[in-house]
Amino acid sequence: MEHESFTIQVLLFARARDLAKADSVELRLPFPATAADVRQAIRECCPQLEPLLASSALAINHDFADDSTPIPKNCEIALIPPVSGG
Amino acid sequence: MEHESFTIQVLLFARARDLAKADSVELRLPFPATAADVRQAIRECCPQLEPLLASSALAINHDFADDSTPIPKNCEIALIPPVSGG
Amino acid sequence: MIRLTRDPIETHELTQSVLRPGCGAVVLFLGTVRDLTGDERTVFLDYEAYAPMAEAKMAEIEADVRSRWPVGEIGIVHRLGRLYVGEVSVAVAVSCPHRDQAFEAARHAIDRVKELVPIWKKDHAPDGQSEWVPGTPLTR
Amino acid sequence: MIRLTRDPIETHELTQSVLRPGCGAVVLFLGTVRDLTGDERTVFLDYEAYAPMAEAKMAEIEADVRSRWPVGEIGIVHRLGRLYVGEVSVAVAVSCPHRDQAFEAARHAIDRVKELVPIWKKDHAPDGQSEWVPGTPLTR
Repeated sequence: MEHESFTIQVLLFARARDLAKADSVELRLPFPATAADVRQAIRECCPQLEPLLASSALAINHDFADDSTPIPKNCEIALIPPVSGG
Repeated sequence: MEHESFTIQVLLFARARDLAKADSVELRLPFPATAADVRQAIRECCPQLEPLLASSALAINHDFADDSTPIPKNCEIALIPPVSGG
Repeated sequence: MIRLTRDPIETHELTQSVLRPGCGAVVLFLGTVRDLTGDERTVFLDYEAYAPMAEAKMAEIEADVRSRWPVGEIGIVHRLGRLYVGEVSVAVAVSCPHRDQAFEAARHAIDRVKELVPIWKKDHAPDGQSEWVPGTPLTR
Repeated sequence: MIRLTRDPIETHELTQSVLRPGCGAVVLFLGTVRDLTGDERTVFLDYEAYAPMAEAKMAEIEADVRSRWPVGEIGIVHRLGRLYVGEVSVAVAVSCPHRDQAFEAARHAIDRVKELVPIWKKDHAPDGQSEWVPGTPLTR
């Protein structure tokens, strides 16, 4: 039996966008998946983001996620590098 | 031998002016005199200022005075009730 | 810059006047006439000052703030005369390189203004009664 | 009131908008573009935001401040796009009955904005070099 999977877009900003040379990356994840799985998939698909991953947060539907946060099938996901507003 | 004496004006503000019904009071002091002597002279000449004296400061030439501060012959003296600016 | 004025305080000009390229933070404090003190309603306040001493004390406060924080510019303005509810009675604007400095400096300045500057206000209630606001005795 | 804008921040209108008859204290904080960071000279900064999340976080900060202090009104505005030295990048205005409340509330709001709101700035130096300002990792 094949595991169910789904596709997500991860929005990229600031230094993450510059490193990836893209506004977003598309990832394929097994279902169910957590934010930790998203991190791992980013690591595999975009090694150039590696130096930024540890200090970055993931946001799901405009809220910060923990590693254990589940990823809904239809959601907006973003990688949030250390913020420097103000 | 008569002691030397001199005359000072003490400027009055806010509640002090209302209580004394005057912008200033004239006092005759022995020379030399201190701010404590000014307080005592105010007490004697203007008993209506008594309730305000303990919480008020004296200013000599625009600076706050201690009881021991000497009173120069030509100076500007003011009674400063508790301030309420702002 | 320190100033006593009987005209409305130009808070925008004051704020603009403290901006400095080396300062990333500006804090402006405005004191305004409140409608209520406890249960007592205010219609207007009459402010009076012992003006030459008030200016001397405000200048001392400016110097004190500059000695404690890396101030780009500081402005302290107090209004005198009759002020109705909502009007600005005092304004302090400070610029510093960083925000912790600007917040601390502005707070210190307004605290000192309220403690040390010979200015008094008389509160006028809706029933026509008026009284001098008790204020704080000098502690120094 | 929270807002992201690409236009110059109207700091005077913001300040006026928080005045309330029951509030005797207003604190306005302005963050401006500094010419130097350490020894590094800045010509301009480019600010970008993850706008919908930035607005959501700013609204959360407004709600948090209102829950902690008796706020009359609060406004938080952040500018985006290219800002030259001296320009205002962020403004926070708060009114409260008393000054300790207004100072604490404004300080808390700007601290939280700098910690939680997904906005980034890229520093452009006189030699044409540019780099993203390192910023603070989220600690939440």
